[in-house]
This record gives sequence, structure tokens and C-alpha cells, in this order.
Amino acid sequence: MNWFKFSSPQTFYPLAGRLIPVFWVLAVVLAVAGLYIGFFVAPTDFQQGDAYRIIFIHVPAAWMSMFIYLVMAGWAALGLVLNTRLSSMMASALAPTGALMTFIALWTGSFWGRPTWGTWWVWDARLTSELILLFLYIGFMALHASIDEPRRADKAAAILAIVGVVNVPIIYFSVKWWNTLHQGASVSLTRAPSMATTMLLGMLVMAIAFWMYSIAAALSRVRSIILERERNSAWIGQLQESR
Amino acid sequence: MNPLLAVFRRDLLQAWRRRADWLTTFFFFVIVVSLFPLGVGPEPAMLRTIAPGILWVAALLAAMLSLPRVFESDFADGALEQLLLSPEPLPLLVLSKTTAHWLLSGVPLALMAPVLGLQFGLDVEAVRVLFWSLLLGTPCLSLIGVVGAALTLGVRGGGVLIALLVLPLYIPVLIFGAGAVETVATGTGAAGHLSLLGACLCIALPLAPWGASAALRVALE
Amino acid sequence: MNPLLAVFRRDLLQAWRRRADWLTTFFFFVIVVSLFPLGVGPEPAMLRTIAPGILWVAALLAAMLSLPRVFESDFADGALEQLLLSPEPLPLLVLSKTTAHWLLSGVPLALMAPVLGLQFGLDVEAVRVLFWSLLLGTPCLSLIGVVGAALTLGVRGGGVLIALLVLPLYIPVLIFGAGAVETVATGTGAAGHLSLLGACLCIALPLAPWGASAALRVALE
Amino acid sequence: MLEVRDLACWRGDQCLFDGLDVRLGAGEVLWIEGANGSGKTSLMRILCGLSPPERGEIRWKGRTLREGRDTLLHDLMYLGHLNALKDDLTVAENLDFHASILELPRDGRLVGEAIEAVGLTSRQDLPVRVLSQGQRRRAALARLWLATDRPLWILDEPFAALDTASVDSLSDLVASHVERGHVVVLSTHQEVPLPVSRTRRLRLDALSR
Amino acid sequence: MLEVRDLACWRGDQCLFDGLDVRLGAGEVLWIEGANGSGKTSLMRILCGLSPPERGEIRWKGRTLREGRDTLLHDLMYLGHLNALKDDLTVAENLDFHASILELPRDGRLVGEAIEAVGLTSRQDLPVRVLSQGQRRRAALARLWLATDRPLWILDEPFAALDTASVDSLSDLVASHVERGHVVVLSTHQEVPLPVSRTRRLRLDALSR
Ligand code: HEM
Ligand SMILES: Nc1ncnc2c1ncn2[C@@H]1O[C@H](COP(=O)(O)OP(=O)(O)OP(=O)(O)O)[C@@H](O)[C@H]1O
Ligand SMILES: Nc1ncnc2c1ncn2[C@@H]1O[C@H](COP(=O)(O)OP(=O)(O)OP(=O)(O)O)[C@@H](O)[C@H]1O
Ligand SMILES: [Mg+2]
Ligand SMILES: [Mg+2]
Repeated sequence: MNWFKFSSPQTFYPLAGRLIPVFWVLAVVLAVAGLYIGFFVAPTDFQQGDAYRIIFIHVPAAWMSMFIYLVMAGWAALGLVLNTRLSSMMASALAPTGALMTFIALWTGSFWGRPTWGTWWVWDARLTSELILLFLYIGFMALHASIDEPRRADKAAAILAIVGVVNVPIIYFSVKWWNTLHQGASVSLTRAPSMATTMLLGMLVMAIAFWMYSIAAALSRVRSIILERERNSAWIGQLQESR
Repeated sequence: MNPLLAVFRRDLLQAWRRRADWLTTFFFFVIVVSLFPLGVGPEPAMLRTIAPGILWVAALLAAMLSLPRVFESDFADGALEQLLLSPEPLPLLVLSKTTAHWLLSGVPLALMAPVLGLQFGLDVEAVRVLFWSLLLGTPCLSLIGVVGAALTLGVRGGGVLIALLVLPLYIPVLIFGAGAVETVATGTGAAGHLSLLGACLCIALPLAPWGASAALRVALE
Repeated sequence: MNPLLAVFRRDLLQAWRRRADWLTTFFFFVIVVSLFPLGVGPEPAMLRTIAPGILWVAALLAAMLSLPRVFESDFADGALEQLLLSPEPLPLLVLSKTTAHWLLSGVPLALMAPVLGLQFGLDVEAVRVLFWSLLLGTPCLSLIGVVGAALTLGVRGGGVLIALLVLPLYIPVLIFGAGAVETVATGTGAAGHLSLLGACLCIALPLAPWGASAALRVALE
Repeated sequence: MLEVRDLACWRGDQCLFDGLDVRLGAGEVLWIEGANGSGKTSLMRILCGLSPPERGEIRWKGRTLREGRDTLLHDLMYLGHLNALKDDLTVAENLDFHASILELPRDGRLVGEAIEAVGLTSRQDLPVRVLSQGQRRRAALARLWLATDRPLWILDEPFAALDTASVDSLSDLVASHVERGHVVVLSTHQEVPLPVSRTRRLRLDALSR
Repeated sequence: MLEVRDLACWRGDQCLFDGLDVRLGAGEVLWIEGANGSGKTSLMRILCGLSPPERGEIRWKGRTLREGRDTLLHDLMYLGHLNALKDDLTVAENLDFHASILELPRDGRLVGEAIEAVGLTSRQDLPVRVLSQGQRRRAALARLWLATDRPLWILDEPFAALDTASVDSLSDLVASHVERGHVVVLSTHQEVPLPVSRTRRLRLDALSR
């Protein structure tokens, strides 16, 4: 199979169109399952009561916020180096979803902080670096929006995204490097998880649901970006005629 | 003369002709720092605790304010095109502009901060750390800053967009810098924070000029 | 269309085209405010005490940062010459530019400040006073600011010189504004401070446009 | 209409001109010539009242600039070296703005016609930023087509950066303006087709020492 | 020396030129003509490698811009619409700076001669800010007198704002440059005295649709 074939917007557009419904369905099904496990199956925590159930949204969102940034920066770098149109479009399609995830992580986190820490917000390293991540996403979108020529905008935003990658390890390791209020990683590949299995299961199912949602959202956004950017090209004209 | 030296010299010469310009980056720093006691109230104990934070935030803002000037006039009058067409590698030219910027904006701040620190009632050891943290931190600010300056060049709304791009990236420098000074009060030793600042500098030094010159090429396209 | 309206409309239109511009004045405010806890440390009680000061200083800085833009582009591209040659009285034209500036820089700050105030743990009453103090205070900042902007036009080192001229004049506004919010904690009532802010506005409103237009004529000579 | 008496202008340590006397009647063009730096721009800015002369007097319709500043501002159309265009606004928006502040007659049709006259109709909704050098100059000049009722035009190198077709249409406009009894003061380094019989030439080099 | 093959340039939704082929031998001038906005500036910036073309190839001394960027940068002297002068520095300081960054030969005498050649000797220690429009252009052009060894000159409307004496001396310089076997690409709207036998004209309007 020739993967490069799909690096042209023209071939990617219909492919994405076929994939989107699949991801949407998966996202909804998994989210329902995950929420069911989270809210009905998982036991009440003996310390935190039911407040801990925010974890089922908070942690997947926090993971996604960092992961999407890496993917976005990767696409952006690819677009910068190889000058492929589609990669840059993918990067700009991912940014709003990433910002949304970051926002959800922040929002649910501070919602959770109220009962557990007694405050909405503290300035510890993880919270702060997550906030920086939000600013980086916003900066990426703002920079992109304030340059008219799409190709220039792509390149400039790509440079910013690459520079900002430095922030991601800081978020991830912040709990290790500084002793903070926020708790450290409890899910790890190298040792046994320190939480109940049902909880872990619920969290993982939710995480996959968030993945599916992010892919679906990014694909639909990239389709509209393609339509907008390639509006003058011949194949879009044919597309409209064939409708 | 070597092109790198020529760029450096010209930037300094221009700054000398526009003395008011960099003198006021410096005054800005002093004034911002002095505004806080007015806004916050005059209790000495509280002022002493917040002093490192305020001095560092003011230094950040002062460094940031002077950023647009790094490339803007060169861009508007066409000199940047000429720099891009110089046979010398662009990242080196950018580095030489960055050095000039640091010398004009960072160094004066580092020199002035101890005096202001004493006014806030910091002790001598804290002031010493303040000085070193600024001397290590301000080059990072300049380096990160020029990337932002290059990215927002000729962009609609450049002037303030730069703040949005650059300030978040300044945060680690701020945390380590202000943290270093605060350790003196808690007695845990500043070496750790200062070496983290050094690490920031080591990351920024090779990356920033490269990023900035890529951004400049894009801006002039 | 009336020339005053035309100036106002054009400034808004331009701002709309450069959305990023005034959106980022606003983000600048948010970011600066968020920087302080990083520098100063996270104790909630202390943050609550210094919050009014920090919010007001950040508002001052944000308003000040957006000042150079008021006349600079008009000056550089010759549109200011044309404004001076308009049959309409210059102070009125200046007033209409000032209003646009306030709408774009002051109002968003006043709207955002309450949210940030809540983050710092201010109570609802304090947040209400904060909002009103900013709504009264930011027009003063814009009015005083345009005089500074006009005075530093085309002057070597304008960008930062403006800070030097304008910030000292901002101090009374800062003191009354931050003071008003602080009264809530002490329970003495904010009315006095707010009416002092109102008085500042009444003084600045007739004087500033006149001063600014005199400065503009000199700048273009 | 326009009288200049014993005008002097110094820049730095140097006298650009001294004892300058000009009288311009209705329907005349004053073509200010001179090498680069001979003081053409300085003279025109003094005529507009933008900068004060070292010595001397300027009268428009018999009244000095000081007494009759209002009359002058209602009669004047000045175009400098700079185009006074906002990069972010479109050509049409820019023109509309200028018409407003100068209190020129303006409605959509007139503005559209002015833009057509300078050949920018296809460009009128683009931001000025993307225009070429000459297109910008033309966008600035479009103001003149709206200002045909203003009796005094002061144009500083209006022909710079224009292509030949635009040069011709602008000089036609100047010719028709003076034919209607108005006054035009302009400078240019190119040879342009102006209505010879109505054109007075003023060489500035001759006056400076 | 300079070969352009099948070059295309789009701006916005519009094709400025397409399928542009030019071959320029040693000792030739390429005079790019065309109405305002026909793409002259865009073409020259593409030739310098400042902006990428939509399609097509440019070869200098047989090597494409990508391979031979270094050679090109050592051979090129580009002068754009903008003068690249710092308002606060003097004419001499500005010129000295440009000579340094472009690695042109420079010592006090050469710089002095270049300034004399453009007739700014009396102005050389003034900040550029106070110069007139034409004097600024001349200060920018002074670079050419230092760059007589550079085999490729790309000049975007070098004659704009110059008085007639300066136009003549610049066209003499261009003529002597091509006589020494070098290549000059320039654009101008004025009729200027160029060495006819060596001048190739390229009209851009003709290519765009
Ligand atoms: C606005 C405030 C908060 C932010 C920005 C935030 C941010 C994050 C981030 C970025 C992660 C993922 C990093 C990783 O996997 O190591 C995470 C994970 C987590 N957060 Fe938060 N958080 C916030 C508040 C809270 C609160 C209040 C709690 C509970 C007391 C909490 C508990 C957790 C837990 C248990 C994890 C999972 C860690 C793991 O198992 O790896 N967070 N948070
Ligand atoms: N501060 C100063 N010191 C010395 N000379 C000055 C100063 N300010 C201006 N000048 C000189 O005054 C003259 C101003 O000329 P002006 O701009 O009126 O020329 P111009 O005739 O319009 O020229 P151009 O054809 O180039 O537009 C220039 O020769 C300039 O060098
Ligand atoms: N984003 C854009 N959208 C539409 N048109 C554009 C865009 N950017 C540039 N253009 C057009 O491209 C052309 C650029 O021309 P260029 O500056 O190369 O012209 P030129 O031949 O140098 O003209 P001049 O003689 O006026 O200097 C102009 O017609 C301009 O209107
Ligand atoms: Mg002139
Ligand atoms: Mg051009």
C-alpha cells in the first residue's frame, strides 16, 4: 500500500470522510461504557468519597492534552521540513481539540481541588505547566489566525509548536522534579498500578474514548480546512458538481 | 569587519544614538518594581517575602517590552532582507543581534536589581543570589524572546501577540530565578535552582537562533 | 459620515482586522496576573492581600502596552498629517481615537478582572468593587496615555519612553483603584476611593485631548 | 489666489531657500523643481501650515495662514511623500476614511468611481498590505478624484512609482483641475505632460546659496 | 549566467506570471517592464531566493538556487523598494554596515568615494532621518559603487525619486557594470538611458492572463 498516496489532500479527503463515522461511534460507545464503569461499578473511595470520580474525566483529558500537543508538533515539523500541505493542515486541525482537552483537564482538576485541597487553584508546578500548555495552544491558534497567507501561517505556527515541545516533559515530570500538591503518576508500565482494578479499567476505557473523539474531531476539522484551502482547485470543483 | 561584529556594533551604535530607548527599558523596570509597594501596601515583612517574585516578574516584563524592537525596524526599512542575503549564516547573525539585545536590556537589569532588592529589605546573601540568577536568566529571556519577536514579525497584532507567545515560555525561567532567591530565606541553598537556570540557557542557546532565523525567513517570504 | 465617527469607526475596524491585537492586550493582562503567584509563591492568604495591587498594576501595564499603537501607524504612514489637515478640531478627533482605545483595551480588562480576582480568592463584594474601579479607572488610563503617546511620537526611543512619562501619572489612579478594592477587606467602604477616581476622570477628560493634540502638532512640525 | 512673500526656510545650518516670492493666480500650476534635497517637500509642508517658515508670509485668498487657517483647511488637498494608507484596511475603506476626515463628498458611487479612475477596481477589496508599490500610490491618489472641488492641491511627487498609463491619467486630471480655475502646486523629477501655458516653473536650487 | 525556466508565481488567487523563461548571458541588462502590480517586485524577490516560486527553476551559473545558494549570495547585490537605512545612523555608518554584512570590500576611502559618487559628501555625517526622499534613495544606491565586483545586480526601481543628474550617473554605472561582463536585472517606469544593444526587455503584463 502506498502511504504517500494519502498525503495529498485530494485522496485524504474522501478517506477521512469514511473514517469519521467509525470513530464517532467508537467514541460514543466507549464513553458510555467508561462512564457506566466509573459512576456505577467502581466503588466509592474511602478517603475522598464520590468526588474522586472526576478522575474518569480528568486523567484521560490530561493525558490527551499532552499527547495531542506532541502529535501536533510532529505534524507541524513534518509540514515545515517536507512542505507537505496535509501535515500542516493536520496540525492546525488538532490544535483546538488539544486546547479543549487542556481546558477540560484544568477545569475538572480545579473542580476536584475544591473538595480535596480546599481551593480551586494553587500555583504548583504541574498545574502551572498545564496552564502554559493551554497558552501554547492558544498562541499557536492566534499566530496562525493573524497571518493571512495560509502557507506562511503554517510555517510560523510550526516553529512555535516545535519550540513549545519543551513544555511537555516539564508537565509530565513536574510531580517528580518538584514536590507538589498534585499527586504523582499512579499508572505506570513498569510497576503494578496502585489503584483498584475497576477504577483503572474505567479510566482506560475513558482514555480510549477520548482518543476516538479526538481523532474524529480532528478529522472532521481537517476536512473543512481542506475544503477552505483548496477551494480553487479543480478536484473540489468536481466534488461540488458530483453532489 | 566580520559581519557578525558589524551587526553587533551597529545595534549598539543605534542604541547609543537612541539612548533614551534602552535607558527606559531600565527605568521601566525600576518604576514597575516601585509601583508594587503602592498597590500592595507598605508592610515590610510582606514586601520582603514578595520581593524576589516582583523583581523577577518586572525583569521579565522589561525584557519582553524591548523585544519588538529587535527586528521591527530592520523589517520595516528593508535591512532584514539584506541580512538574509548576507553570505554569513543567518543563525549566527541572529545570535549576534541577541547578544546586543542582552547587553542592552539584560545586563542593566541584573546590575540594578540588587539595589532595588536592598530597598525591599532583602539581605546581602539574597541580593547576591538575585544578581547571579538574573545574570544567568536574562540571556535565556533574550534568546526565547527573539524567537517570539521573529515569529510575530509583520503579523497582524504583532506587538502584543509577542507577549502571548513569549511569556508562557518565560515561566520556567521565572520559577527557577525567583525560586533561587527564595531559597536563601528558607536556607535550602540556591545552587540547584541556579544550575537549572544554566540548563535552560544551554537548551536555548543552540535552539533559539535556529528557530528565530527559520521564523525570519518565513516572515520575509 | 461625521469625521469623528469616521475616525472612531476606522480604529475599531482596524482593530477588528487585527483581532489578535486587542485580544492579546487582554491575554497579556491574564498572563501577567498569573505570573505573580509563580514568582511570589502560592500561599492563599498572602495572595489574597496582594491581589488588588497585582490586578491593578497588571491593568496599568496592559493599558500602557497598547498605547504606542494609538498614533504610531498613523504617524508612520502619513495619515496623521491628513488628520491635522482635517477641518474638524483636532482635540475632538483625538478624543474619538481615545474612546476607541478605551473600548478596545480598557473595557475587556474590566470585564476579565473579576474572574481573575475570584482565582486569587477575593470575595464577591471585593470583586464588585474591583470591576467598578476598573471601569472608572481605565478611561483615565487611556486619556493620560494618549498624551504620553503623542508626546513620544517620532521621538528617539518612543516605545519605552512612553512608560517613563505615563507610569508616574498613572500612580494616583493606581492608588485610588487598588485602594478601593482593599477597603472592602478592611470594611471602610469604597465610595470615597471611587469618587476620587471619578474626579481623576473629570480632570483628564477635558485636558488630555487638548494636550495630546498640541503634542501631535509639535511632533509633525 | 496663493501668494508667497519673502519666504525663508532653514534646515540644520543650511538655508534651503530665502526671499522666495511667488504669486499664483486662478487656474495655474506651480511646478516646483530642484535637485534632491533642494527643499521642495519643505516648501510644500510650509504652504500647508504643517511646519512654520523661518521668515515670510503666505496668503491664501488674501488672508494669511494664521487668520485664515479654517478657510485653507476647507480648500486644501495635500498629498505627501507618504501614502497615508492603513495596511490592514482595504483600498475602499481607506479611501472612505480619508473622504470622511477631509470632509470630501462621499458616497459609495463616488468612491467606486475614484477607485475605477486609478484602475484599482479589481483590487478594491484587498488589504493595502498586498498591493504593489505603484498600486499603493494609486490608491493614495484616488483621493484627488474625490477632491475635484478643492481649489488648492498640493502634491508632493504624485507621479513617483506610477506606470506610464497612470502618469497620463493623473496629468489629465491636473490639467482639467486647473482649467476649472483651481490651483495646483506639485513637484516631480520626471518630465510629465502638464498644460504648458498654465504651468509656472519654480527652480529651488537657484535660490539657495 | 542567469537562467529562469518555466517560472510561475501566484499571489492570492491570481497568477502574476506563468511559464516564464529567460536566459541572460554575461554583460546583459534585463529590464523588467510592466504596469503597477504586474509582478516585477515579486519576480526579483524570487530571483534572490527571498520567496519561493510556485513552480519552476532558477539557475545561476548553472546551479539551482537550492544547490548554489552560497555562490549566489556571494555574487548578488539586491536593492529593493525599501532603502534599508537606519534613520539614526549617518549615511557613512549605514553604508559601512551594509558593506560589512554583504562582505563587500570596505575601507574608509572606498566608502568615502561611494558617497561622493552619489553626491552626498556634504551630508555624510547627518543622520539619515533628516535627508530628503531622493537623498535617501541615493544613500541606498551608494552600495552599488562598492559592489562593482558582484556579478549580479538586482535593482528594484533604482531610479525612483532621483533627480535627473542622479539618474544619469546611475545609468552610467549600470552601463559600465555590464560592460565588464556582469549581469543587471532592473525595473523602472521611467525612460532611462541604458546601453541599448545590451538591454533585453521583459514585459510582464504579456505573460499573465
Ligand atoms: C487544575 C488543576 C489540575 C491540573 C492542571 C491537573 C493536571 C494533571 C495532569 C496534566 C495529569 C496527567 C499527568 C500524568 O499522567 O502524570 C494529571 C493526572 C492526575 N491528576 Fe491532576 N490536575 C489537577 C488537579 C487535580 C486534583 C485536584 C487531583 C486530586 C486530588 C488530581 C489527581 C490526579 C490524578 C490521580 C492523576 C493521575 C495520575 C496518574 O495516575 O498518572 N489532579 N493531572
Ligand atoms: N537637521 C538638518 N540638518 C541639516 N540638513 C537638514 C536637516 N534637516 C533637513 N535637512 C536638509 O534639508 C533638505 C530637505 O529637503 P526636502 O525634503 O525639502 O527636499 P526635496 O526637495 O523634497 O528633495 P527630494 O527631491 O529628494 O524629495 C535636505 O537637503 C536635507 O538634507
Ligand atoms: N494576497 C494577495 N491577494 C491578491 N493579490 C495579491 C496578493 N498579494 C499580492 N497581490 C498582487 O500581486 C501583485 C504584486 O505585484 P508586485 O509588487 O510584484 O508588482 P510590481 O510589478 O513590482 O508593481 P509596481 O510597479 O507597482 O512596483 C499586485 O498586483 C498585488 O495586488
Ligand atoms: Mg521631497
Ligand atoms: Mg514593485
